[in-house]
Amino acid sequence: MIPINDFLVLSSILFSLGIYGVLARRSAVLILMSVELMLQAVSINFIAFAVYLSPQAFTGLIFAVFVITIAAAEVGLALAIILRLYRNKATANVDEADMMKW
Amino acid sequence: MGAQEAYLIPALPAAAFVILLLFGKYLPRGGDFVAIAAIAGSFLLLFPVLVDFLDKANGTDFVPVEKSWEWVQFDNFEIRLGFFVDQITIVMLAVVSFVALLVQVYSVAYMRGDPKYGWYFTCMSLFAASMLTLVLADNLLLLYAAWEGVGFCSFLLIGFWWERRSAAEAAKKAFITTRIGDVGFLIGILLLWREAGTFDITEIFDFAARGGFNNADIGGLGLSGNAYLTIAVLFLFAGAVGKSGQFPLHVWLPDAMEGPTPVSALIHAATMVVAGVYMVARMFPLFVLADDIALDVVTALGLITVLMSATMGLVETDIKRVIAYSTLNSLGLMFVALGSGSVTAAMLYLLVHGFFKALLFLASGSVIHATEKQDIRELGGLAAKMPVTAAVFGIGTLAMIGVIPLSGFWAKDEVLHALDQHRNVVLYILALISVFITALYMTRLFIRTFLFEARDRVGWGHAHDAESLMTLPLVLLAALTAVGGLVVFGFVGEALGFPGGFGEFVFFAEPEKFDFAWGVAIFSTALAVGGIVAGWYFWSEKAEPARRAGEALQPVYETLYNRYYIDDAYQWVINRVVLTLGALVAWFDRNIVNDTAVDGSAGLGLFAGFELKFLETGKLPNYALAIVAGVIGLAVLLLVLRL
Amino acid sequence: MGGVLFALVTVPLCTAVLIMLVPSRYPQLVRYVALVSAGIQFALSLIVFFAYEFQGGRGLRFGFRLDWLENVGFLGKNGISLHLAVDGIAAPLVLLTGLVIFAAVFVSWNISYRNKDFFVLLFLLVAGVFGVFESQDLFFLFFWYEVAVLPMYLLIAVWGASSNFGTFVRTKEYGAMKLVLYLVAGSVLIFIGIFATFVEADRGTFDLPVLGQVQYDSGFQKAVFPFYMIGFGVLAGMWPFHTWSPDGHVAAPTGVSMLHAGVLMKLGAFGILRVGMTLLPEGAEFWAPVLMTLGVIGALYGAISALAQTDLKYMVGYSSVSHMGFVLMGLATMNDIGVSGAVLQMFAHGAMTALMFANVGALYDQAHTRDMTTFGGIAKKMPRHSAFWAIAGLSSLGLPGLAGFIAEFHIFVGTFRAGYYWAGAAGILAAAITATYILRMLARAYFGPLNEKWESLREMRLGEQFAGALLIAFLLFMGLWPTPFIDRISDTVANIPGITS
Amino acid sequence: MPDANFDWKLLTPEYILVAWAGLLIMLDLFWPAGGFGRWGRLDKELLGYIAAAGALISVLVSLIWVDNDTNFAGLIDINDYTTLFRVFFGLIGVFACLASARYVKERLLHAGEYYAFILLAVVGANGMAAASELLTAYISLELLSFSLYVLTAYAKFDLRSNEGGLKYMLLGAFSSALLLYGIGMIYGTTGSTHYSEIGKALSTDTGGIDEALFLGLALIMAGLGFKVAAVPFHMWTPDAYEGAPLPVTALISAISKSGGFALFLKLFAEAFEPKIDDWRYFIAGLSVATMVLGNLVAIQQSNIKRLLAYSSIGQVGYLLMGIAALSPESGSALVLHMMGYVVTNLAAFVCVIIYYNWTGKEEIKDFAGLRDTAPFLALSLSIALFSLAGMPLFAGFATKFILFQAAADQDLLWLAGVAVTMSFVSLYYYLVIIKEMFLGKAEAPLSVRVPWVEYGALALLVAGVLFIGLYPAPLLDWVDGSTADVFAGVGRAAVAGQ
Repeated sequence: MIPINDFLVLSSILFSLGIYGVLARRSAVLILMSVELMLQAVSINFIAFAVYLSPQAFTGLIFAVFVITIAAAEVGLALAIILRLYRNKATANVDEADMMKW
Repeated sequence: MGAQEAYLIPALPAAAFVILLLFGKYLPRGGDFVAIAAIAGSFLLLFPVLVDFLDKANGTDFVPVEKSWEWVQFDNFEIRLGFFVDQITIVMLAVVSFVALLVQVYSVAYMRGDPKYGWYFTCMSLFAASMLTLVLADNLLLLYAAWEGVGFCSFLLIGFWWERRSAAEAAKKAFITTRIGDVGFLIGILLLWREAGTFDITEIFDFAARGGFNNADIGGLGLSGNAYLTIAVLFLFAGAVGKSGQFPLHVWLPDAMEGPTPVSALIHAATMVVAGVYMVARMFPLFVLADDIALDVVTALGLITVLMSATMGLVETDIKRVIAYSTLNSLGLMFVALGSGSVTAAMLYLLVHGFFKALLFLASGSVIHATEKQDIRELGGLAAKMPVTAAVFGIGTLAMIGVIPLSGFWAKDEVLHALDQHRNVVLYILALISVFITALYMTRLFIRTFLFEARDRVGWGHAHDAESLMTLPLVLLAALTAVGGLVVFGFVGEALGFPGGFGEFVFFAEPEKFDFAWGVAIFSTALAVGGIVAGWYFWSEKAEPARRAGEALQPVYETLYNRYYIDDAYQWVINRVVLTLGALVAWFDRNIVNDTAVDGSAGLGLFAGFELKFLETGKLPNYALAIVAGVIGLAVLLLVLRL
Repeated sequence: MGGVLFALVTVPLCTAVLIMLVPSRYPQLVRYVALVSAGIQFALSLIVFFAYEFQGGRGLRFGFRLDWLENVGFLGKNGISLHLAVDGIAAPLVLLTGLVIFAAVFVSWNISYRNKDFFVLLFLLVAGVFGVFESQDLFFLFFWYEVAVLPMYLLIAVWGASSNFGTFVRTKEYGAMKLVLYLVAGSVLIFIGIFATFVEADRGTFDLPVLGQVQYDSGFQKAVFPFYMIGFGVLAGMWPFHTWSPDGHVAAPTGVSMLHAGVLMKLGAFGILRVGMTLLPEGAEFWAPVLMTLGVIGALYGAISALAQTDLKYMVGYSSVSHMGFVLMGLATMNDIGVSGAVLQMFAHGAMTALMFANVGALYDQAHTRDMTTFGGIAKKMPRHSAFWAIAGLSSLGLPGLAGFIAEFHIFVGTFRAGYYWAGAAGILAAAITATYILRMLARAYFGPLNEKWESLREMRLGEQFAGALLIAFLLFMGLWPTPFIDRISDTVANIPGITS
Repeated sequence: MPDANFDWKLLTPEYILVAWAGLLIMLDLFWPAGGFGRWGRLDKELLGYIAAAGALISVLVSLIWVDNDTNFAGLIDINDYTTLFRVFFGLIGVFACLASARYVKERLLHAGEYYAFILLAVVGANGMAAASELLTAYISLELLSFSLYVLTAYAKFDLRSNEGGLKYMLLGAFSSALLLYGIGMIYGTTGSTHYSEIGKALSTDTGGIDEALFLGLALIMAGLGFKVAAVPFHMWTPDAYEGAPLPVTALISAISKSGGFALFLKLFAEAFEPKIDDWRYFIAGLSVATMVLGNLVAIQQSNIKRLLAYSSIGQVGYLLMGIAALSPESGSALVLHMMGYVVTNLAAFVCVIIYYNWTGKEEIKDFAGLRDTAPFLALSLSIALFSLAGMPLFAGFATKFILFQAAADQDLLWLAGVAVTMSFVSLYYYLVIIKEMFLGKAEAPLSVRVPWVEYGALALLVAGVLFIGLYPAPLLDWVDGSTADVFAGVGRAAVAGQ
């Protein structure tokens, strides 16, 4: 059986990549995708924990399902907002969305 | 009715003051009669008190009368206020009430027509009440209160014509200068209280006699022996220096002549200014118990004042100011007497001084009233126009000079005698020199005012003796000036119902029989006569010799004319040091404490806010970075601190 | 009788609400409501003062308690209650408050710009002041303290005056903001002190009598007392935390200056005594030399600064700093005479400084300047006004027969008894400097020949005269017959822990 | 694990809210523009009042009708704590709807959805307070957040609204990912997502799993810190506040914070309390950073929304003290202060909304002369600002005092000291606004219709401010009784240790 640590390492690498993406990307869409990556890392975690730690209970699995669902909703919502910005400002670059500051 | 009711003496003028203050406007003549009736009542009340006091005495063994009421009560702190009657008190009461009565009568005419006539009598009543309280006070607190009270009245009356800039300034100067002395006075009182635990004068004496002040210390200074007591009485004496115009706080008295002349006669000659002498005499047991330095200081300052004021009197031209210098001169002598250990001499001088100095002032007041001039360079020849005034003024002058048998002679003789006996010869000689100078300038004053031809014909032309209301007090005072000194003789005293001469009535420790010191008398009389003759030489006719002397001794003349530059020095200190210090502190307060420290720290907050707000860059990745940094920070710290 | 105290707090509050309901087109009605209310407050405060019963020793009179919060959270029985009562220290100060607000309403009669708002805020302020003096609950003491600070900003900024002094400018906004922020900054320290005290006492209540019975650890007392000392000291104008006071007074309108210097500054000294010294006697003893030093510096510094001022309000403002320095000195003596003197000085200074500000205001209303050098001889035109000035000034320089002397004398006696000779001597010197600046001002502005520029000056209004006469009556009352005051004060002071007799 | 109770009735308030939200969307969608004969047109303003009525009904239902001291399926606690917050959030919804009515009518499209989202946000917040399990809590949190994201970006054609929505949304997603990862860690180390189970697990020795546990804790703190806007997770706040339509700003400031704290308090009291000594100083540190930064930066703001955003960050700093000092006393103090703050803040926002409705201005200098043009508004806003600054007679003083004292009681005197100092700093910028209103000169007199509904709502809020300030006893008693529920398990660590 694959040791649980492998899953955890995978997930943390994914999570870190996601964080890097959020910090490094300037396109709102890419940032959103990076967040999705982080959410997937979370899902892996939950599933791994569920399987390895408490196989009888389904909590972790259910959690993963909800994470996926919410992630989907999030994408929908975020894209809608990004579109509004794009419509009004003709850009999805978050650096240019700095009208409000200080 | 006896000595137990002595509190009524100040109560009457106090009541008059309240009545005049509240209803003076509605009374006819501004209510002057109320004031005069009150002070007359006080004067009359003195007699039953005196009789009672003498009755209770057994020979020269007098029993002070004391009565007090509780005023402030703490757990172990109590202040009782009351009165205390002994021989010194009675002498003072006599001087104060009598002179006050005469001056007020005189004022009725002198002040007539003044727009603030009623206010004048109101102030006079308040003054009489305060002064009589001061005299009767059995306790230092009440004494201090009354002391400030008379100072305040002096302020009001010097500044009576406050529309004149000079009067307003003089009033201010008088109050502040005496107030500086009072700082010391109050400190002295508190020092005494600190150890004795009471303000009651007799109890403090008892305490001191028991040695209670021995080895007392002030906050770790390491005082021992009588040092504490000495410091305390020197502080007390500071009050006397201020009030009685001794060097170096004498500067206010000449300026105080801005007030109406009767005020000068009463307050700045006969009564208030001698309060310092009275206080020292009253507290004399402490001065004696203290180290010798205390009385040395009293003598020294007294003598300096005597010489200074006498020399300044030589060149002064304002008639009232000359008399003011003579007052300083006399006060100095009184302190010399006290410093030499003779309460008798001091009180005798105080008594007769009250008469002859009031006389001189009131007479000069008549001159001013008649001529509306008070510069002796513009006077002269008034003897022809104002014979009565000239006569009484002459008597006063001679008394001041100390010509036998006028009262001044006996008093001055006692002082010199005491000095001769208790002090070294240098001081004695200095005092004798002062006698000569006194004769010199008093002669000058009289000659330039009353004799030879008038330099200002206009004022001279309409001058005449004043009406009887003003002349009568003059004559009464002149009579007393002439014969008052005879109380030194035992038979005179006995005739008046006293156990003996003045020395057997007013004394410290032991009654003193009058002892005529021929040596002293001859010296002083010779010097006095010499002074008169010299004065006649210098200032008769056109006063050419005086002018020449003045030119020959130009620097000396200048120094004297500018009052030894002391006023200038004080003014310099006030302008350059005190006000600069004030401006400096105000500047410091505004610029350092406020603008820098207070506004600065506020500005720091604003600046921090200004800098911090740029953290909010408006760029989303930065925001995310902050979140990540926060997470990492939290996680690392949590782990590090835990592990 | 506890209702009296409750009424003293609620009457001004209700008046504020009532005045708010009066339509602003009836300004005269607003004034009469204010006057009647102030009169009621004055009458009630007289009752509090004169109906005070002596029962020997500690004891609170007119006790009144409304439960506010109890048995909830960290609060136990009587956790926080509106516990009102006065002792011999508070009674004279309550009287002072009633007196000054009554006078202030007369003086503020002619305010026409938003006079409704003015009186609303003024009465809010007064409610706070009464509350502090009466509170026997630490929470509410502080509550009312802040209520008193609350309206100050608007009172000064809206109705005040900006001044240009040539070399520098002080706007009313600046004065108001500094005053409010400074006082609240002081209350930060008080806050911390209260928190610490409550935790240390661990009685689950803010009731002062209960907290007073707790024996606090000595190290704790030494650590916490400075918070109270400086926190309340700010409001008391303690050097070097005093600069809000002169600038605030210069900016404030007359009635507010009267209340502020007359009463509000007393809250600070009262707080040090009521909270700091009563709860933490050992801490107070430990810090007394510092308090004494600050008091002495304040007394001298204020007096010397006042000497250099030409603006009348600045002069009075700095004289307040100086006189509050005396109060702090009295407190620092830690003995019954000195502390009584401090309380007496609070009353005396309150009445006389209110009188001084009323005078400055009356003059300013006509002359539109407060620069004393531009006046001269105006006593001729305004004799009563001048007399009022003189009496206030004489009281402040400690002339016997007026209130200031009684108070200062007790303070000086206290300092000598406590062994602070230098402080006593410096205080007496400060009183002499007071004489200098007061007389200098009088000689310059009021005496001497009349400056023709001021031919048109008239005597001050009758209302102002009445207010002044009322204040003078109390100055004389205390100056000539201080027994009622001293009896009440000493009755209480002797029983404050840590106060030696 | 508690016995599961599948009594569906227990969630009635939420059903009502959801149903009402649907009803509003339907009404807006299907009500003909011309109206049904005599039924007339459906005024958009009316929709707001209907929504408010819905929220009010849910309040009444939760107050009167719902059982106490039970749970739903082991996921949602139904107890006093839940009821308290249901009422509280419901009332926030009521006032948010009332305050929105005219604003939405005049400035926004799609009123039906707008109100529906408000009601859904209330549902989310209710869930956050009620959840006894991390998944439920997370879903509720996202429900609340999504509603607010949408509302923030609701002004479709306003660039600032778009931008604010974008930042809020993306950062929100990012932070919820962090939160989730943290939840995962906790789940992995304790084996459960139920608060009580986690608490039990943490009461025993956790030597071997500390690293993962604390990583999870740090991530959860970050995620919740984001919701309540704690520094340094606060960066979205000023931009979202400024960008969002005004009533939405009011709603965010009220419900996002109080929902966040309801969850924060319950989670930390029930689950993480055994490890309090490990995390309390971090919360205290966050608290200090939050109040210092929020209050200092607020000084430099010129836009009133932005100023209120920073002031709300400052308030979060105070509230975090309640967590740092975690104890039954500090819990109730926290909730009390939060309620006082929310009521006050809503009052302030309603004032700003009314003024904005009249003039379309929201800079501080635009409030010049408000005393003359609209005295009631000036008075109310002054009261609200003084209350925020913690001046007495008003809510802020009493609640702050109790909160700070509660913190001091738990050895956090220094923290209370910092808080009082910052509270003093805050007075400055509130006074600046008051100065504008009372000293500034209005350019022109306002001639506007008096908005009676808004004024009524404002009067109620101001009355609330005064009531809490003058007599908080009833509210505190209630709050204290309610928060006791979440502290039922406190002391477990001590017990287990013996």
